[in-house]
Amino acid sequence: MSLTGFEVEIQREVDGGLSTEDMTLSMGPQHPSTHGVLRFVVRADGEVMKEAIPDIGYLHRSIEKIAEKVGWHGFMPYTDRVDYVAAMFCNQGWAMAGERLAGIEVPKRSEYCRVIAAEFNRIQSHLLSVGSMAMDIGAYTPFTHALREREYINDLIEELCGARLTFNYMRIGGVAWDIPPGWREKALAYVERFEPLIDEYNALISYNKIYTERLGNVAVITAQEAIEYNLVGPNLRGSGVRYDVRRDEPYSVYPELDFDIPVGTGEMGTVGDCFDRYIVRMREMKESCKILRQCLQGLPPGPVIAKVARNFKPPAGDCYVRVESARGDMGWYVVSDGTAFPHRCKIRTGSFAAMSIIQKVSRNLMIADLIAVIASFDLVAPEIDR
Amino acid sequence: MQELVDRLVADGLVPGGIPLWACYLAAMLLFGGIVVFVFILPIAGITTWVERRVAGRIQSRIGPNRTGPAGFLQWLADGIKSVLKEDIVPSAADVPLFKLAPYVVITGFVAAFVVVPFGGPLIIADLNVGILYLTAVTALVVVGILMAGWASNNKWSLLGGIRSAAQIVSYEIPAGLSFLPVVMLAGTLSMQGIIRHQGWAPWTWHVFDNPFTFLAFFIFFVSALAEGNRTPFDLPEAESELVMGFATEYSGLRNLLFFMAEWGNLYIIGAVVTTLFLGGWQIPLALAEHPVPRTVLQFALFFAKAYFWVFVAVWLRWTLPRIRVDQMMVMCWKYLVPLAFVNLMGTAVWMVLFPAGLGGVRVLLCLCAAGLLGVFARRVVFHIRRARLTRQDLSFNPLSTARVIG
Amino acid sequence: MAASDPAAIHAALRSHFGDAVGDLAGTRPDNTGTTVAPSAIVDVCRFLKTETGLAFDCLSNLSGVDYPKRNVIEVVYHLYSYRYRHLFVLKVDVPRDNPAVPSVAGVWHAAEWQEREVFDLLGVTFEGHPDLRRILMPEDWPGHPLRKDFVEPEEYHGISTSRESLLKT
Amino acid sequence: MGLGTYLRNIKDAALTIGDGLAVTFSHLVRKPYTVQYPDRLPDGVRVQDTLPFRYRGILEVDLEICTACLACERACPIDCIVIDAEKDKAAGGLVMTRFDIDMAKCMYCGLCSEPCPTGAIHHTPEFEGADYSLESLVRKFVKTPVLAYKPKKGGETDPEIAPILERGMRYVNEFASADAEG
Repeated sequence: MSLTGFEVEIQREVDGGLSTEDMTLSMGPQHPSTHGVLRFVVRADGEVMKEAIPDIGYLHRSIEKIAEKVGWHGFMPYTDRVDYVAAMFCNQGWAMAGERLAGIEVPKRSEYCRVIAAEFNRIQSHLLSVGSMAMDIGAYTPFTHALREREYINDLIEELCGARLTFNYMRIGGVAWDIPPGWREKALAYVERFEPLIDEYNALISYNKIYTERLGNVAVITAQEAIEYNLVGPNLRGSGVRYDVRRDEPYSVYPELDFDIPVGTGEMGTVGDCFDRYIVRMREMKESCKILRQCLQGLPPGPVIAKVARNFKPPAGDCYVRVESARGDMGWYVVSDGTAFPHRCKIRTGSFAAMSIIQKVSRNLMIADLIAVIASFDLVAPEIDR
Repeated sequence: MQELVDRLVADGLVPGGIPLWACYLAAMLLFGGIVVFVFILPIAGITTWVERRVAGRIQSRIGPNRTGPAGFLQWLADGIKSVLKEDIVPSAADVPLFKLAPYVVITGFVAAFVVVPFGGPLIIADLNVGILYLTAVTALVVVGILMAGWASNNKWSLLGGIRSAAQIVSYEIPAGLSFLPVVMLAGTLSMQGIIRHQGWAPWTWHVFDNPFTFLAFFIFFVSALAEGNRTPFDLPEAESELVMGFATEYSGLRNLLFFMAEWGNLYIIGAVVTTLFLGGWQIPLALAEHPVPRTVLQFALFFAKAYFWVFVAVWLRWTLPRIRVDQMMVMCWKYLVPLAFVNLMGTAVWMVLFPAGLGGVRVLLCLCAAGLLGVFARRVVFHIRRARLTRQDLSFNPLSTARVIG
Repeated sequence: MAASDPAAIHAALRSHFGDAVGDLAGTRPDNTGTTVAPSAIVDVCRFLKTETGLAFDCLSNLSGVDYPKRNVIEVVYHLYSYRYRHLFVLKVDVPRDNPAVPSVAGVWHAAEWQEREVFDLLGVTFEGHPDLRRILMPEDWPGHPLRKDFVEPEEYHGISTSRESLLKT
Repeated sequence: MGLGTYLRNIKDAALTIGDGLAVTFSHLVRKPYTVQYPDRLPDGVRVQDTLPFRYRGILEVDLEICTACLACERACPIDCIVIDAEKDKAAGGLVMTRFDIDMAKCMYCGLCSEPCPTGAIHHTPEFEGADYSLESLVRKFVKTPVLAYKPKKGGETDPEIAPILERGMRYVNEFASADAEG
């Protein structure tokens, strides 16, 4: 029986005269809990899945081809659309690629503005991820609380750069707007207000027995497998690998800031299960608060953008920039041929790798677990298909 | 109800010649009709409104407030909308079964109201097998859901139907086992009898009679939730996994019937729990001599107690995540059933050792329950203080609307 | 030998594979690497992964770049080692008309999907790949979009792919 | 599964669910956060007025101070701005006959308002752009052909254009510039 491009052979077993048959379900692309347009062809025996074959490409806009058509500055708003849940990191990736190719030195204050905007965006992205994960497991209240806190950050960033989701805040050579007067105090007040709410969220759902029972020991990925499949970010740190681009391949002003890297310790099951990936995100939000406090207090004076020609033509060459996005180490391989249009721009994202491991991880899980696994990888459809 | 009819016949108010059984039948139908159309349908509707308002406040939003005062007529609007919506029957569905399923579920739900004791004389039929009849009738809901799951010819609905069959049937066992201690104490299966065995004061209630019935109360409430498909057991229509489970293909009036049964079931859970464990409609005799105000007071008290447990079920739904299918079975067979047996044996031994029960233990259990509530209240205050909320962030008015903008 | 600077890595490669490995090129640590002959790429990758001193256990990025002027498609491998925290770039040039490269899916699982993407968008076939199918575009999509000479079809299954701009008056 | 883990599971379940219930109950007594846009706002308050100055809403062009330098048309990555301007000796300068922005395609990225020398093209806090037909989403700013503005060396003197230019420059100065101090 073929399901649009999937010749899935049906296994029939005849045990004790009773012939049973696999059930083939198409979950997605329009399904309440596949985040965005993802599709899985699930071969299941009743509730227990034999295999879930991912089928991607429903949100493929070929952003990499668009990069070759619009110029260096023109591509910046498109980078917001690569991962619209954490757009600041994509802006930062493209800006750093342009700066590294042309050898532009970015002023100190703009680096601080970038880190502040990026860390706020990381909290936003993690809030959406933990909120929708709780909703996939069945609890609706944590989602609205997470979204309510996210709304405050939306307002802050709206005041900073005028947009709530697709920011287009950074430019090659710095940032487009300086911090408005009075914004710093508002941001600090928000961080003070937000930190205790993480503990309240934990009390509400993270250590709830049903929640830990649903997530503990589900889809365990060892450190070796995670590296083998090139998992990155919270998915990698959930498996116990203490690696973070901000600290191991330092960029921007992260070396001057002190923050530590939360790692999965298998407290509710084994290292590398769904709960570890989830709890690493919760703790990363606390770290982001710590970083934000240091950056907001230590904001240096000075210009926020370097002198960059409007018709920007970097010398020919290629560069590989790595940014620690909310979904892990995002690789920007950009090739320039000296003209005003980039020759090639390849974006390697965390969700793409996480999606490729689902087929292996989903063997004899239950359907309800597949939903938990998808949520624990924090997949975002545009990042997979680009 | 029977004495009522007998007294009427005796007074000669009934035109002659009508045989006695016809009078009973007419009275039964009349009273049943009143209960269904005046009480059950509005209660099922109002519970949806209460649930959406409580869910709103729990999720720091408002809930429906546009239709009627504070959105009170929202349930009426939803009902009319569902009736007017097109009622689609999928072409490949097993049509007779598909059309029959919601009516099986509704009969199972409405039939349960026969034994619900609203007040002293206010009960449709005080069957002497009361609670047993109720357990049998609620099992009818499973048949309806399984029919719906199978007939929709949709793999997700099939999964939903099979899950609900496993869930409701297996949770009948702990529910049955945990109301047996109460039946042993009261000595009768009849609902009115069970209530009459308890007094109005908390320490005379069955829940505080001995530690085993105290535990039996919690087990009964949890398994009643499972039978009503309420979170954390809403697996049959798990939105995030099975889209809408068994009710995916239903629309229009049939869909309304399914969900009216679910919300109405909430009230039945509250009513049964109040009858069995919390003293039903018992009020101190001194309060009202004349039967009419006494019955009204009894009705009001019973309604308040039952509706508190509806609120608790709603509150649980908006706090807890969903259990997985195999965990649900493990919880039933490895945790609830053994504990229910322990309670059964415990109560039996307790009744042998202390035929009249121990007053001291009853008061002790009351105090321990009060202590639990105290610890809970302290924990709530801790959460409020930790979130650094100030006076004007709080508002105890359940219908309070929005903060000012900006 | 924990060689963390690219020159040592390159020397080790040159000593093992001779002229199958080109010379070291690159201006910054993030783009220093060598070109490798298509036939030797799998052995080079397996050597880089298993060699104790190098331990490139992660294929960070695999991308294809179309150079019409040089009439070549360049498949670029960014390899990274979590133990020694160093990066190395391998570049394989294949002719544009029928590009074919042995697949490294056997060495790293991460390569499986990334090679499928390069096959889908640039048309480079990877020999020995376990399941080489188009991953992003529909199965019957004409042509490979990321090629410089790709002409977008007018319509696909009856759906037109362009919309007449509103600004024309 | 020993008796120890059996009892511990029950204890964990009871405690953690109880704590979760305490959190939700504490929310029952908190004020909701909903802003009842659009019809139940405090009187006299328009949501648009509460938006920050840099909010990127629907584009607006002040033709009085537009110099027809076509910088915005070049900067837009989607080419949704079209300007027709011809040299006209009689009128003494550039005359614009057409300045259209296709708001249906615009992605509100703000790249056009950045290079504008006088801040003629800028984003307004207006965001309610719903409309019945796609064509009406094309905003045509030039009704009758108008002479392009020529910035004067010593600063603007004409009392009618000065406030518009001053407002325009406020938008320009909002953007970061390389030489500005902290």
